[in-house]
Amino acid sequence: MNKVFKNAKEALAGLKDGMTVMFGGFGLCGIPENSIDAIHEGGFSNFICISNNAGIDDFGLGKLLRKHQIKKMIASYVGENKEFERQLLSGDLEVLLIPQGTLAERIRAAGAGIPAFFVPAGYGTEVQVDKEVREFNGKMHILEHALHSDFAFVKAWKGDTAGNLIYRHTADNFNAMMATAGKITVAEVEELVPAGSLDPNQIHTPGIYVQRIFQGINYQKQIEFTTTSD
Amino acid sequence: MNKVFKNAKEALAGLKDGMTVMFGGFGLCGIPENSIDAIHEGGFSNFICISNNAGIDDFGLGKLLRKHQIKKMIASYVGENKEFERQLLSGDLEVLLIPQGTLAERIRAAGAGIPAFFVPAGYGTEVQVDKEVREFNGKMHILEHALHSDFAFVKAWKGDTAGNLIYRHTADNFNAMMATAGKITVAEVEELVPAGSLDPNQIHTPGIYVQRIFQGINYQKQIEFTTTSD
Amino acid sequence: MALDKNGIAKRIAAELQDGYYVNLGIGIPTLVANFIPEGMQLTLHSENGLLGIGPFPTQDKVDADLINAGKQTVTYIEGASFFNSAESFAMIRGGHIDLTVLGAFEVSEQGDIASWKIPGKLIKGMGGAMDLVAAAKNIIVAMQHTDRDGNSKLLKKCTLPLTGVACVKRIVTDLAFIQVTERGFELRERAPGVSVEEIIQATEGKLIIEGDIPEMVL
Amino acid sequence: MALDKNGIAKRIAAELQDGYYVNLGIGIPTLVANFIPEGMQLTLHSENGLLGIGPFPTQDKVDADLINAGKQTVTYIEGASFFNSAESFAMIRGGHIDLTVLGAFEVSEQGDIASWKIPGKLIKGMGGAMDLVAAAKNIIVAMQHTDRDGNSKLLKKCTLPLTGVACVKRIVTDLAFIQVTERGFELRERAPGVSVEEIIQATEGKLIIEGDIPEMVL
Repeated sequence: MNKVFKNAKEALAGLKDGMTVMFGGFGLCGIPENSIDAIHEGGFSNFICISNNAGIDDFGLGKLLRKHQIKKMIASYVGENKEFERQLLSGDLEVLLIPQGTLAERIRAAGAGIPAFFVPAGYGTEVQVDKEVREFNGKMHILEHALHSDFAFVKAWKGDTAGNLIYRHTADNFNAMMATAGKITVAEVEELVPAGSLDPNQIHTPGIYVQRIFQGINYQKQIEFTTTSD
Repeated sequence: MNKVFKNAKEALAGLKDGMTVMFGGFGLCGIPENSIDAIHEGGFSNFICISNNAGIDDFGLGKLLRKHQIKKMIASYVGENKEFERQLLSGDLEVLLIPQGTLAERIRAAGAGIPAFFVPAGYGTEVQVDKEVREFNGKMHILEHALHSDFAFVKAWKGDTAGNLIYRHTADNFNAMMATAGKITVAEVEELVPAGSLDPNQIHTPGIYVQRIFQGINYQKQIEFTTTSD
Repeated sequence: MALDKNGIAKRIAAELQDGYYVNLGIGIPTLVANFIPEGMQLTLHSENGLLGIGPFPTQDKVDADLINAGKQTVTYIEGASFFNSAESFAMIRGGHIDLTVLGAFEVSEQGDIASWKIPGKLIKGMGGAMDLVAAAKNIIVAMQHTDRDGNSKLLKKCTLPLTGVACVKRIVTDLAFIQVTERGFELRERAPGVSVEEIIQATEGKLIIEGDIPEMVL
Repeated sequence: MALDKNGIAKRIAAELQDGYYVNLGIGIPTLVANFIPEGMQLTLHSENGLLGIGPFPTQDKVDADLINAGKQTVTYIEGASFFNSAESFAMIRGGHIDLTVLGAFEVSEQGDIASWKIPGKLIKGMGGAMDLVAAAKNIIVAMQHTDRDGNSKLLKKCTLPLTGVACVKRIVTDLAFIQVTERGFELRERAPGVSVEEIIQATEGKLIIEGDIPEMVL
């Protein structure tokens, strides 16, 4: 059973227009650059896209937005992308905004076989609309449901041929949960090593969650706001 | 703000009879030996005790059982302990048995601020009695609630003065979740190092969850079933 | 002749597929690991937090921090990973485990299973069994066809407290390979030398016998 | 004289306690980090997965894999840890963060907060703000007392879409330090040189003034 694919393009096998797809990353940090590029070049369309952010105008998911490959965006914050705002105001793009912690937990829940759970976030706001409400310990909560995907695209620092992944610094973010929530999870890594090379105590995403893995290339790792102390 | 305590006895400050207390470990693997010993010597009683197992007759939680320090045991499997069975049959001990995965998730939920969630485990069994039932995706689920504790006692391999913990091999088990679910979490470690000594990418339990930490001593690490290939 | 424990394990091993993630329960299920077909890549899951169980250790490699769900000392293979119990059961509950093999006291023709409690006698707890049967995609029960007194363990309805309902897909006993269908126990294979008649005698629940029932190939 | 942004941040810093885990929002809240009292040990949480934010990096230490929730490059301190977003919000939702400081468009006398959306104008999303306000034990809002047109931002009822209800405990503005109580906005301190009368004028919601209102000590 070989999980190792040659590149992003091959790892997309079976991806179809209109699917629900997840992309790891927070801002531009830890995004699956190679997979996004391959999808961009592949000319797919009508995705329901789940990602915390929507990239910037010309990088990350912004590339798919510009090519109108995304029909609906499920995210928590899309403020860094003007093209997004244009398409939304023009009605070309649907959007569902979800509180970031609820988004993270709904994705984890999908991977963990928990169909629904209660959280306090969003109670009394428009997030609560049409949702079940219940009081626990004197505090109001709303019922939230698991968020699954057909494909989950994640990016890790190191990975092995068994699909185990290790993230670096804040580039983990949504990747670890999304890896568990895709029917097919495609992981791209900066360094692909043979099974047995990584310390089994230090795996962030166990290989069971990863169906496909490939050695990524040409990472740009753009920075949105370079802030320095000097 | 110093989290470092001299030993188990000092780290018990504030522990009172009748409290709900959690103990990490699976079987005898990864149990907080020093804390258990200090509680044993401290002469506390009437605990509601949450732990996956109940130790063996003369080690682990078995020591607290023999001294009748536990009023009620919440666990998933208690088969390795005959004293347990005796007290249970004689009515000296209350027991609540919970499916292991549900137990783990209920503890995680407590730490994560999720008061309740749906799982399939236990549907149609005595575990379901008096619980809310709901169908999701054609499958029946039951509503389970978060499990909190007054004190959580956990054991790690390495820890630092900021409370960060790293577990080793299968000695993690329930420790990581319980660390998040105690009003006061007491961590004992085989090796206590200064903050900054551990790789921040490799922390299993971030220090925010740990209120007290101490350098453990004299670990016995008993093995229940030594099985070898030679 | 009825199969011994190793025979049952061997038959179950024939259900394995390359790349499977498998959880093997205590007892006969554990033996399945001894019959993994040559060249097949299989990853064994231990619910206490290990993916990639290896063989038992040599004496000098025994490690108290490295046990399986049966609390036995084990080793780990290349590509293994360790994790906490919440993560371990997320794998189970989330349907990431391809196959679960476990023992049982009783299985009903609806696929209900009783495996954890004998009222008044046995109060060890369900451990991870309820999570496994409620969530695994694919459950095989490994057990004797009858108990020590000769009573069938394949019943119309379970008499003991349940572990899970309508979840068992296949049963391998010392006498037969059975598929649990909506219509009842479908007899698929006989143990070598065991007659259909013997299986009928040993089965209380509704047994479906269609066409010739082949002998197992072990 | 009304406080500037640094003045507001400085007053909020006086609320910090040794050992606190703190989440600082974007804008004025971020400035609070510059006024942490000498010798106080504080751990700053960034919801994208970092506990223990350090200062901005020197140019040669800029790392694309190391950003804060505002997508700015940062560093980490000794004793820091990295984790995924589910874990990060488990810390928030589970009440492990001692203090959250964030900005707002409006706060109501019930402690409701509106901070994320201006219909027809601003559709960036709520990010982690709803999780933070719903779950933090202790929320301080840092904002101007009035908007650019002089309209009060401390209202009887919020007019903009809410971020959370009945959650704000304290407000520090350019004019005042206010405790949100069941009875309304309780004026606790005046900014240096600001009169009670000025604060009354700038507050639309119910303002409670009891006894002498001291000037802030900065």
